[in-house]
Amino acid sequence: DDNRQSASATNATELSLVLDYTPNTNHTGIYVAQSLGYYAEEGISLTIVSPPEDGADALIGAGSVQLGISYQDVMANYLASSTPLPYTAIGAVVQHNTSGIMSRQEDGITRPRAMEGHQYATWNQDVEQAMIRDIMAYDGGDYSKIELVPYAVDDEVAGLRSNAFDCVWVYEGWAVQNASLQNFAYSYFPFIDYDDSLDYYTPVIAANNEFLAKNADTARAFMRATRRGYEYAASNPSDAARILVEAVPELDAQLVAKSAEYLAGKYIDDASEWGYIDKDRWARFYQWLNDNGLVETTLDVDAGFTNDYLA
Amino acid sequence: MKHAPSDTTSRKAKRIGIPLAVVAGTIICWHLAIISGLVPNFLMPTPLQVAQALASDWQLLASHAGTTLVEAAIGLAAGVALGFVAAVAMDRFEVIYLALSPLITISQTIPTVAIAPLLVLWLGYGILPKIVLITLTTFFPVAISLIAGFTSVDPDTVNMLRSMGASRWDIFRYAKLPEAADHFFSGLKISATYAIIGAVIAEWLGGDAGLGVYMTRVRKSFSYDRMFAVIIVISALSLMLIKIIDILKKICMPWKHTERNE
Amino acid sequence: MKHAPSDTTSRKAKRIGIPLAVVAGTIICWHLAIISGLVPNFLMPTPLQVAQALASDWQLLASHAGTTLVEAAIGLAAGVALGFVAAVAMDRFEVIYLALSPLITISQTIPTVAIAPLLVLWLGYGILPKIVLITLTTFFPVAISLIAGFTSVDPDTVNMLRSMGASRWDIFRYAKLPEAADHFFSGLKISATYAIIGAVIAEWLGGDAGLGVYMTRVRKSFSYDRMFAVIIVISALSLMLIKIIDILKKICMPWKHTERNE
Amino acid sequence: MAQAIPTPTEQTALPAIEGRNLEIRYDDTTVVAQANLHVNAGEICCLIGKSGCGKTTILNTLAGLVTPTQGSVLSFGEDVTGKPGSIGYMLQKDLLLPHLRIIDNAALPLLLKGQAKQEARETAARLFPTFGLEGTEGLWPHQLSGGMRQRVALLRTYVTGARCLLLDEPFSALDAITRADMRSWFTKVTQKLGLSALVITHDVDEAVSLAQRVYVLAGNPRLGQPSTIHAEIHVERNESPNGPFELTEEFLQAKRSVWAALQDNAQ
Amino acid sequence: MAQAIPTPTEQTALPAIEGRNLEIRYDDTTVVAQANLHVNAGEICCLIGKSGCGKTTILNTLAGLVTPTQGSVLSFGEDVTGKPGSIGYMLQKDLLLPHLRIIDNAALPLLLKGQAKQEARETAARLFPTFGLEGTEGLWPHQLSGGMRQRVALLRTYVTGARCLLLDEPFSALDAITRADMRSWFTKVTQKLGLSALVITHDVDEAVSLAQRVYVLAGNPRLGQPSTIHAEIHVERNESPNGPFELTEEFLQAKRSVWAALQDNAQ
Ligand SMILES: Nc1ncnc2c1ncn2[C@@H]1O[C@H](COP(=O)(O)OP(=O)(O)OP(=O)(O)O)[C@@H](O)[C@H]1O
Ligand SMILES: Nc1ncnc2c1ncn2[C@@H]1O[C@H](COP(=O)(O)OP(=O)(O)OP(=O)(O)O)[C@@H](O)[C@H]1O
Ligand SMILES: NC(=[NH2+])NCCC[C@H](N)C(=O)O
Ligand SMILES: [Mg+2]
Ligand SMILES: [Mg+2]
Repeated sequence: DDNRQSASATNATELSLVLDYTPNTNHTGIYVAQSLGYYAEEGISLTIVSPPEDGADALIGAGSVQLGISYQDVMANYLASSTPLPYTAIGAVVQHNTSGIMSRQEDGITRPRAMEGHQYATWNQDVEQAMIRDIMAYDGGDYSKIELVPYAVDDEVAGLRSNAFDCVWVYEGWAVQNASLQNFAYSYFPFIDYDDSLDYYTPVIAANNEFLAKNADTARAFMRATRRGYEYAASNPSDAARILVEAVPELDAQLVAKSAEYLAGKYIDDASEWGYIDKDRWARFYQWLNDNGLVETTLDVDAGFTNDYLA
Repeated sequence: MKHAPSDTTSRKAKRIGIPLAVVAGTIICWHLAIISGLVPNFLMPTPLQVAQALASDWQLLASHAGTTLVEAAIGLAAGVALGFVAAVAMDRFEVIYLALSPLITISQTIPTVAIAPLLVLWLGYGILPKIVLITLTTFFPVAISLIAGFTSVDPDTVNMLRSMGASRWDIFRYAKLPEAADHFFSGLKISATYAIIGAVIAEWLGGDAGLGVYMTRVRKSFSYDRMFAVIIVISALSLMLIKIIDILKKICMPWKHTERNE
Repeated sequence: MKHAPSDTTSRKAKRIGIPLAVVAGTIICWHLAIISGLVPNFLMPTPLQVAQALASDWQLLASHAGTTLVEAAIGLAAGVALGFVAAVAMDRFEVIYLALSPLITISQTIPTVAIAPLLVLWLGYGILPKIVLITLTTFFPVAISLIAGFTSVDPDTVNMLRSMGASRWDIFRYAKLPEAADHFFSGLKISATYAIIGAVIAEWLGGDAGLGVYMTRVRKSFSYDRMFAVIIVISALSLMLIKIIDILKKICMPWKHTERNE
Repeated sequence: MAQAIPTPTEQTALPAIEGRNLEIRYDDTTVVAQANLHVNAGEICCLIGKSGCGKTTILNTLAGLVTPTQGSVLSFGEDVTGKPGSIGYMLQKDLLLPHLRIIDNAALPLLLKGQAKQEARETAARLFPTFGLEGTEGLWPHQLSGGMRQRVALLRTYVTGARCLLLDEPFSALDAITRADMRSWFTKVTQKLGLSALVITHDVDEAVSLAQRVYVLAGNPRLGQPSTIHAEIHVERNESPNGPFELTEEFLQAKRSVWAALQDNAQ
Repeated sequence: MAQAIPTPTEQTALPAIEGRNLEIRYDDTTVVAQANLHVNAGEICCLIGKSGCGKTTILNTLAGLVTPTQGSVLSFGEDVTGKPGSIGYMLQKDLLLPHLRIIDNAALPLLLKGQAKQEARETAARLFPTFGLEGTEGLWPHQLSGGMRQRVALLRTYVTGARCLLLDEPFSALDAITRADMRSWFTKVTQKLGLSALVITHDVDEAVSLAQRVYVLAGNPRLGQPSTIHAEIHVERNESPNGPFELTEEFLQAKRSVWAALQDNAQ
C-alpha cells in the first residue's frame, strides 16, 4: 500500500498552479481535489503557489507555472497587448459574474441610478469605470453625478461603516457575506441585472499554451480532478469550507463557511457541467470591450478560451 | 594628500562621464537581455518601447510627476524637520530619548497598508495622508544619523565651550551640530532617496494624481512599457534630488575641502 | 562629564522602566481611543481583542515568524555584507564610486511590485526572491553611512600611518574602519529596523509561509484583530533586533565609554 | 610675597581663584589629594610638575569642568565648584573648531556673549598682529601650523575678557623668540588690566620670570600616589632692577628653589 | 663638522636623509623654497625656526607625505620623494588612535610589520618604564595627560625600528626633568644603534645639546615670503670634555650663533 503510493507519487506529473489572489472560496474545489487525493488519482502532483500582486498572469504566460487562476477581463488586457501572453482560459470557476455594488441600506442605493450624488470608491481602472457608466446608462442614471473617491480600504464593510464612501464594487461571495456575517445592514445589486454583456467569466482557470499543446492529456486529467473538487464543494459546502480552512488556517472560518454556502450554488449554476464557457457570453463581453475602446488593440472576440480540456 | 586639488577638466569629465556610461551600459544590457530572449518581452519592454511610451505619455507623466514632486518635497522637508527636532530633543533629554526610541522603531515597522484606512478616515483623500506617510518614512534615517552625530562630539570641545560660559544651545550650535553634519547628510541622502518612492507608495493609498496613481493604472491595465516609463521617471527624479543634496552638502560644509581623500 | 559614570540601579531602572512605561501608555491611549469612539472599533481592534487574537493564533504566528526571521536574518546579513563591500570598493576606487553611485540610488527607487513577477520568474517561489529584496533594502543605509564614515577620517591620522609604511589595507583597518564605526552602526540600526518589515513586504511577492503571507491572508478575510496581532509581532521582532544591534555596538566600540554624554 | 596689584573693581582681599583641599578622581584613580592653591587678584602664579602628575586636572577643576570629590573652588569669594563659565581657560589641546575660519574661532567668545558677528570679528581681528597671526584670518584651522593654532587658542582665551585666566602650557609650541614676545606681551597686559592668571608651564625660567609665586605639584597618580602641592616658591622681585629680571640674583635663586623642589620629588 | 658614527650596515658616504632644492606649496601659498638640508648617517640635526615658518612642512616632505613642487628627497641615496614608509616620523600632533589601548597604540608599527599581537605588545611593553609610562598600558588615549600622550607617540616612533627618524617637537609637552631624561636616553640610544635623526625643537639649548648641526629656517610664508634655510650651525664638541657639554665654551658659542641666526631674521 505504502509502496504503491510512493511509487505513484514519484511517477506523478508535477504541475504548479498559481492563484490569482490570497486563497479564498473561489479556490475551494482545487483545495478539495488536492486534499481528497483527486489529483493523485489522476497521477498529478499539484503545487499551489500564491502570486505576487497582479503577477499571476505573467507567470502563467512565461510558463513558470502551467496553470493558474485569472479573469476574463484581466485576460483581455494581456491578449490585446502588442506582445500577447501565450495562455488560454480552459474552464470557468464560477458560471456567472457574481459582482455588484454594495452600499449602506439606509442610503437606498438599490439600483445604479441611485448612485447619483453618492461617493463611489473607484479602483481607478478604465474597465471598471466603463462598467459603472454602462449600467448607469442602462438604468437611466447620469454617471457624471457620481462622486469618485479612491478605493483605499481592504474591508468594504468597514469602509461603508466609516463613511469613507457610499458604494463600492464587491464580490457577492465574499464582501457581501462578510456584511451579513457582521449584521451590517446593506444594499446590493449585481451588474448582470442591468447589462448581459457584463456577465463575463470571473474567475477562470487559465493554462499556458505550450503546456496545453504538449500535454493535452495531463491538462484533461487536471480538469477532471478539479471538476470533482468543485462538484464536491457544490454539494458539501461545509465540508469543503473545512478543508479550505485546514489548508489555509489564516482564513476566517466563519466567513469561509458562509461564503462556501453561497458559492455552492454558483460554481455550476445553470451550466451543463462545471467549467463550461459559453462562446456567446465570452464573445459578448469582449465585443463590449472593443466597442467601448477599452483595449489596446481590437480583441478577437472568439479567442482566449476553450472547452476542449473539460471532457 | 595635501597638494592643491587638481580638479582638472579631465577629472570633471570623469565625474560626469562614468555615471553616464554606466547608465548607458545598463540600458544596453537590458536591451540585449530582451532581444536575446533571456527575459520575455511580454514581461519587460525594451528600452526603445519604454522610450516610446515616455514620449507619447510625456505630458501626462509630467503633470503626475509634478504632484508627486510636491508631495515628496513637502514630506521630505517635514520629515527632515521632524527628524531634526526629535534628534535634538532626544540628545538633550535622556528621558525623551528613552521614551521615543521604541516608538520611533515601532513607527517604522507598521506596514502602510495596515494603517492606510485609518489615515484616509482621519485625513481624507487629499495630499495630507500622503505627506504623513512620506514624513514617517523620511524622518527616521535623519533622526538616527543625527543622534549618532551628536554623541560623536569630542567631550573636550564641549569642555572648552563650557569654560567660555556657553549655554547648551551654544554647545549645540558650535560643536554638536557641525560635528553631526557628516552624519546628517548621510541620513539625508538615505531619506531623499526614499522620498520620491515613498510618495509613489503613498499614492497607492488612492488619489487622482501622482506617479503612484499613474503607475497603478498602467499596471492594472498591464502596460508594461508605460510602467517602466514611470519607473524611469521615478529614478530620474530621485537622482536629481540626491544631486541637490550633494550640492547642498558642499555648500554647508565648506571646511571639508575635498569630498573624497583618494 | 568626567566623573565616574554612576550607572546606579536607579539609572538602570530608568533605562528599562521608561520605555516600558511609554509602550504601556501607548497601549492605554489606544484602548481609550477606541472605547471613547475616536477610532471606530470596526477599523481598529482594542488591545484586548488583539491580545486574544495573539493568544489564539499563537502557534501559527510563531511558525510564520520563524520563516520571516530566517529571511530577515539572511537578508540583513547579506545586505550588510554587500553594503560593506560596496562602501569599501567605492572608497578605494573612485571609478567604482562614480559607477555605482547612480545604480545604487536607482536600485532603491524601483518599486517591488513592478518587478515582482520578474523576480519570481527568475528566482522561483521560494525564499530566494525574498532574500534578494531584503538585501536590496538593507544594504543601502549601511553603504551610505559607511562611505560617509570612511571620508570623515582625519587626514593627519592617515599620514601618520602612511609614515609607518602602512598599506591601504592597514589604513583601512586601523583608521577608516574604527572611525566609521559610529556611522556604520547608525546605518545598521536603520537597516535592521527595515529588515523585518522588508521581509514582510517581500513575502507579499507570494509564498506560503511568513508573517507577510499571514498578514495578507487575515487582511483579505477582514480580521483586523489578527492583522494588528501580526503587526505587534513584527514590531516586537524589530525591537529585539535593534536591541541586539545596540549590544553589538557596545561590544565593538569599547573605547566609547558612555553612550550619551548627558 | 608678590604684590597684588589693586584694581578698583574687585575686593583685593579675596583671591581671584582658590582651590581648597581638593581631591579629584577619575574612576578608581585618585589623581590629586589635599591640594590647596590660590591666585590673588592681579597676581600671576605658575603651576609646575612632572608630566602626568595632575596639573591639567587641577585646572579643569578650577575651571569648573570637573567636580572634585572633595574640597571646593572659590572665585572672588564665590563658590564656583563645578560651575564653568566665569574664568577664562586655555586648554592644553588647542581645540579650534574645524568648521569655523580662524577669525571666527578667535571671535567665538564674543559671539557666545551675544555680540554681532561683524563687531566680534573686528574686535578679534585687531589682535591678530599682536599674536603674529596676520594673514591667517580667512584660513581654516587645518591650514595652520601647531604654533599658530596655539596662538589662536591663546587669543581666543584673552578675548573672553575674563578677569581670571587659567592657561595650560600656553607657549609650549612656540619658538623662543615668539615665546619671549608673547610672554612679555602677556605680562604687560595682565598688569595693565589687573588680570589674574594661573599658568602651567614646563619651563622653569618661564615660570620664574612670569610668576609671583610658583606652585610645584608632585606625585605619581598612575602608580597609586596622588599628587599634592609639594612646594610654593615666592619669587622676590627687586622693585627697581637695573637690568632685566632674568639677570638678577633673585631670579637665579627662585630658579634654584624650583629646580630643587622638582628634583627633590624626582628621587 | 660633526663626526658621523660609522655603522657596519650603511654606506656612511650617503646621507640618511636629504632634501635637495625643495619647493613646497599649499594651494597658492609657497611655504618653502630652495631649501637644502641633509642628515648624515648616525648624525642628529635640529631644525629650528619661527612658528609657522614651515618646519613641519619640511618634515612632511622628507617623510614622503607631501610631494614637493620642486626638488627631491633622498634617503641613503635612494629617491623617496613622495614615498612614505621608510623613515620613522613622529608628527607634531600625537595622533594616538582613540580606539586602541595605549599598549596597542605603542605596538602599532610592529603590528603593521606583521608581528603577532602578543609579541608586539611584549616588545612595546618592555619600553614603557623607559618612557615613564608604566601603569598606562591598559588605558585609552583619552585617559592620558598631554605629556604622556606625547611620550607614547615618541615610543611608537622609536618602535618602528627605522634607521632614520624625523621628530617634530618630541619633548615640547614634557616637564624639565622628564625632558632631560628623555633627551639623554635619546642621545644614548641613537649613538648605540647608529640612528640618524632630524629634530624640530623650539628650545635652543636643546638643539645645541642634541645636534651635531642646527639648521635655522627663516621666512614668513603667510606674508608672501617663502622660507628657506637661513643658517647651518655646526656644533663643535670637545672629544674629551671634563664636565657636561652644556657647561663648555663650545656649547655657549653654538648657542649664541643659533640665537644670532634666529634674531637676525626676526628684524
Ligand atoms: N594643509 C595646509 N594647507 C594650507 N596651508 C598650510 C597647511 N599646513 C600648513 N600650512 C601653512 O604652511 C605654513 C607652515 O606651516 P608649518 O606647519 O610647516 O609650520 P611650522 O614651522 O611647523 O610651525 P610651528 O612651529 O608653529 O609648528 C603656515 O603658514 C601654515 O599656515
Ligand atoms: N579622562 C581621564 N580618565 C582617566 N584618567 C585620566 C583622565 N584624564 C587624565 N587622567 C589621568 O590623570 C593623571 C593626570 O593627568 P593630567 O592631564 O592632569 O596631567 P598633567 O599634569 O596635566 O600632565 P602633562 O604635563 O603631561 O599634561 C594622569 O595619570 C592621567 O592618566
Ligand atoms: N477586475 C477584476 N476582476 N479584479 C479582480 C480583483 C478581485 C479581488 N477580489 C479584489 O477585490 O481586488
Ligand atoms: Mg596637562
Ligand atoms: Mg610645526
